[in-house]
Amino acid sequence: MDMHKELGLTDDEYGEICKILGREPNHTELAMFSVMWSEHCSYKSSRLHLKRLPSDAPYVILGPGENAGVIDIGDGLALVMRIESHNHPSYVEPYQGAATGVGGIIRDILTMGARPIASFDSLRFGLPTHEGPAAGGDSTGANEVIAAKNRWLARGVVSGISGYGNAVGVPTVGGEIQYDPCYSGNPLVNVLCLGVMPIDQLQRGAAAGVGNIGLLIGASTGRDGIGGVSVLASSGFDAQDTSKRPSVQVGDPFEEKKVIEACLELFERKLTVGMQDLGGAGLTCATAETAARANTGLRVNLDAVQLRESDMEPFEILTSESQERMFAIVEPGDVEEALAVCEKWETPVAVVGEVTADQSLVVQSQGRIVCDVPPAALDEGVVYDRPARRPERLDALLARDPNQDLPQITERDVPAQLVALMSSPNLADSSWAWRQYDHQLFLNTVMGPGSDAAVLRVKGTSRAIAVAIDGMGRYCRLDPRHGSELAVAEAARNVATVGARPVAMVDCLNFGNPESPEVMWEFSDAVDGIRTASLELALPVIGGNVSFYNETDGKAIDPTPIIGVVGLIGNLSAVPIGIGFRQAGDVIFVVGETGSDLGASEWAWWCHDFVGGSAPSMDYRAERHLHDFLIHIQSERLAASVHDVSLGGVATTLVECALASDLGCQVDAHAWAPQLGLSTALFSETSGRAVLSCVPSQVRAIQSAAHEAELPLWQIGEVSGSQVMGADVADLRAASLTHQL
Amino acid sequence: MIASLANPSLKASGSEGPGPSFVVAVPIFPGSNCEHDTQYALVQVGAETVFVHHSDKALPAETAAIYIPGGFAHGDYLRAGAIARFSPITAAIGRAGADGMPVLGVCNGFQILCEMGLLPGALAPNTQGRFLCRDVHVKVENIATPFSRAMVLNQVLRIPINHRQGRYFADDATLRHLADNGQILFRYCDAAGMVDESDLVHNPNGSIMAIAGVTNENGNVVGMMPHPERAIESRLGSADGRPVLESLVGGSSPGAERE
Amino acid sequence: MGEYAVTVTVSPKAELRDPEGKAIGDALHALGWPAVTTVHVGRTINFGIAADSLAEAQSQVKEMCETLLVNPAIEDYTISVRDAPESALAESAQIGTSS
Amino acid sequence: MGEYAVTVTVSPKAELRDPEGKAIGDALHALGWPAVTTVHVGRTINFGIAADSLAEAQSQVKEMCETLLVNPAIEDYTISVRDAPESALAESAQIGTSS
Ligand SMILES: Nc1ncnc2c1ncn2[C@@H]1O[C@H](COP(=O)(O)OP(=O)(O)O)[C@@H](O)[C@H]1O
Ligand SMILES: [Mg+2]
Repeated sequence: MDMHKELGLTDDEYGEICKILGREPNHTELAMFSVMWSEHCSYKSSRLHLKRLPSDAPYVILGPGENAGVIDIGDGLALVMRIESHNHPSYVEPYQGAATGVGGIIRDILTMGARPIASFDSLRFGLPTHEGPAAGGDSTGANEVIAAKNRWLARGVVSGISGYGNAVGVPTVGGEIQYDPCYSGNPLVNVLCLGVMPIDQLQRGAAAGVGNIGLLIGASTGRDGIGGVSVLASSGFDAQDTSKRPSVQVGDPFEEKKVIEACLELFERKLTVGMQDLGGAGLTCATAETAARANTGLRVNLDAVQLRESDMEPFEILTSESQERMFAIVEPGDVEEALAVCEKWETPVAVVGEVTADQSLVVQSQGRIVCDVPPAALDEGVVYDRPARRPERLDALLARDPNQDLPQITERDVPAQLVALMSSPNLADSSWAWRQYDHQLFLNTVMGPGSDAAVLRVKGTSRAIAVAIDGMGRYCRLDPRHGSELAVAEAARNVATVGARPVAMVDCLNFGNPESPEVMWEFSDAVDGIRTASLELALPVIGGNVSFYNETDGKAIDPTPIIGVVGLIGNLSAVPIGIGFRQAGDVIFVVGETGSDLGASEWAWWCHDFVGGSAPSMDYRAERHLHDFLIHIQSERLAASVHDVSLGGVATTLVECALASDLGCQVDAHAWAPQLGLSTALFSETSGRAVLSCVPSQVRAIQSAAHEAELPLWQIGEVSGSQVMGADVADLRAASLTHQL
Repeated sequence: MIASLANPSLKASGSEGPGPSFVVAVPIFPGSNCEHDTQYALVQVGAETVFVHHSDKALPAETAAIYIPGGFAHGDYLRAGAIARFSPITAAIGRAGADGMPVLGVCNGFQILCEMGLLPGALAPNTQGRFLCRDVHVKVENIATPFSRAMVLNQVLRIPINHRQGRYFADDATLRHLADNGQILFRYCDAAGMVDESDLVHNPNGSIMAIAGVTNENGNVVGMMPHPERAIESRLGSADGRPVLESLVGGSSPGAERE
Repeated sequence: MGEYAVTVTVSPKAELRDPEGKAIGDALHALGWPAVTTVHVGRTINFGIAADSLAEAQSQVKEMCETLLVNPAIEDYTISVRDAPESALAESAQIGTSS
Repeated sequence: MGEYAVTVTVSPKAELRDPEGKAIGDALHALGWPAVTTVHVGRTINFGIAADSLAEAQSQVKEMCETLLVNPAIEDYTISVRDAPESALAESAQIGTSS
């Protein structure tokens, strides 16, 4: 087997490399190309499609291309945001997989010049239980052993996010946990991070200025994450001897905290010309990317790199993915002061390189040149337009008729159905998880976990930031395009629900094997959906990530785009109105049209193991008007409670408002959708709706606000007692606590 | 002073508050992370904060009190506070404490003071083995310390905790001495002030005798697991942490609670 | 059925990075023990078990390690099973405890 | 000077009623091993040290425990010091590593 094939490079790719170099690459160069041209680093299967994502708006300072997106939020401040996935490592070792995912996304924010001030986790696992209709039905139904493993994975991932996030000193203020059999072999761990900084502190990942010096800051370099290239190991040990290569990367939040403080002081004292975090493909990527961006070259000396193991070969040092490392470009005159800053914060630092004019990456080790390649060639990688084909299986799924296969329940059934639905893991109380997260550090958290969106005040200003993170895998199984639009709409609606104007989004695209035409069709369709939603809701895509190969035994996960939306509150005078009912006698409304969208609903899946028909319907004009309406309700403080309708329909939304306040309600279940059957009215998941309550004296104000926003509004009942449509709040709470891990 | 994002909006120091500014030294160990929140809270009660590097040998001359902040000194490796106690600054802290200067250790600060031997007992891993970030109620059992003199005996305060190793433990002899000598400052309780060591809802880390904070013999060195600096504004959930800082600067500060 | 005392010693794989071990090593060096090399932190799990034979106990403990006690991706382990003296089962697990 | 392999095992004092041990015990029972009793967990700190003699090494390690490695208020400890085989210092700490 040719060496390049063992490294995952095709013959054509190898041919391309030889053409660029005008010769065959040596071992070190081959290793560098193989990691840089991998799917993970080069986005070769997705780049073509990602170009279709709109990313411009007057306030977007930096869109995709840099380490994180940057937008202007006023008062001379910029917000930096990014989302990344760490799925495969989390399956191997959940604690460290999730922990190093948090560490990595934090460095992507830091490298732009900002202090990371909040992170969010979006997690997906296989079912935590083997009981219930949905558990047995699907092809990868969770039997007892699989369910136990899924619980172990979920506990490990959450404690990894808690362990790393808390110790590194970045509060975890929001997120979501969802379950579906398709994630049993492939958990998804997506982490979003954001930072805020003065605009003039923005750092670019560019090795600009011939003669400037490259510093490697942070942890020592070991054989972590070297993976496939290890077959290149020469005499030191044979390729099969895995004892030398750690199968798992271990994070050190203590080291990262020192790196954060050192880098922030370097920024504040204007000592850096460029900054680049070390992520996938380690030093190779950092040097190639920074030189390529600045159109310069770099001369790198590996002998200066602090190693954790003595006998490391050049290709190992260059492709090591050891954590907690940054690459800074500093002017020669500032090197001494920069080294002193790192010493003050007790984080190792070494001069490892120098910017050259000859646009080539030249790497030296023990007096030998071990690499001389054009950085742009490493950085640009290759681009593929892979074949796509619509999966036939969709026809049967879409043909299923919920109205035929699902019962329209009667009034008598409602209490039991509500309790049954609330025992779904996707509607479970997730405080077992976020109680383990420090969600208060920096004293910015005005609304934290448990609310529709996290709200963070911006100290020294009257502004606040709101962020929500959502994904609708089941919808995308039926219709990747429409499901993606619904995910964007859901995240944006959550942000508007707390009174913030949605302004930008990031997306993390979790899919199966791109070499399967069906997966590529799903991927392309999902990108088109995000494009439409981005244009319709004026939400530029300022960054994101792609994770392919989420499949087990050839079966891919549901197409799962995870969307993070950020919104702004211009003047935060008080804590936004929350989701819990406030007092007995308050009047309850549903705003927005309820359609017949039962087929992909949580009730249909959890209570009847039915997934079919079309994904829920949505109308962009209604979504935009709902944003205006909710922002107005919050700014004028017209309501006592506001909560958007999502998984489980109006029924679940009412239960959540009751659980958040221990106050029940008396409602007429036919009030907001008289033309629909009871099951559909209660559990339909049509987009663009919310549930509000207000004191009687505000009823007219809310009615006129809805009228002005041209939104249908139904008065459906009032806050009272300790039941929701006949189900005791205590029983509903017990059901929602079934899956405490 | 322009507010930098995570740092508090710094009013000109000393311009508010009682008389010449009350200077609090806040030592920062590698891994500490609540120092900015501590500064933000102290500004609210008119006190000035001076950050001190853990490798310094002396405290600033004008230091009137010491506030060891929360965080993860040395990553909480080995034991929370186990390595931090050997930093050069701890000798100066020990001397100041012995001389009667008010010293408050919050969360990681409490762990460090115990490891230094300035406070009795130790903080073991939480009974249920998990990190806890939530509000608790604590009952005030000693109003003669520099950090509780603005409080009323048996007052109940709602303040957040945020730790994995917060379960207070001491042997019986030490506990008897703490009780007899009035060194038990705060105990976890329910909203009505009822203390029950075995109730893991209201004593969530399983501390012995539900102890949440203790003082030294002299009453001037205090350690508490709850974070008063996280309970300064009701807008963020509770303002019950203010009395701890107001006690320190002597009476309640003129500035009304920032809304 | 016999009573056996079990000690499972779990240690992180040698090639894995051990930040806690490094922090302890640095502290020991700083406190005047330069001769200390590569610190690794592991854990022991001690318990009693009733089984038909020593071999039976050993195989049960091996199974416990594989299913719950150890994560083979990052940890190695050794098992020690010994006859538990009838009376002092508890003591046997802590011989040599410092006073 | 000799090379010695050291293992310090630190375990919570009995009065602390070792919640982690109890949690593991409950999990083992739930997974079908009812015969498991009184689970106690300890941390092992493993390192190498050069010293003039075994006794010298032992006394240094005892001092390390009292200065840094152990908090006597809540922990007990045991020390095991053994000759480290010249070449395979690392291996000695993992005799019987599972394949
Ligand atoms: N799904 C996506 N949507 C928008 N931008 C994306 C997406 N995936 C990747 N990008 C952008 O492409 C660039 C390269 O991504 P990546 O190599 O993962 O960044 P890094 O090397 O900093 O981890 C980044 O700027 C990222 O924001
Ligand atoms: Mg990056």
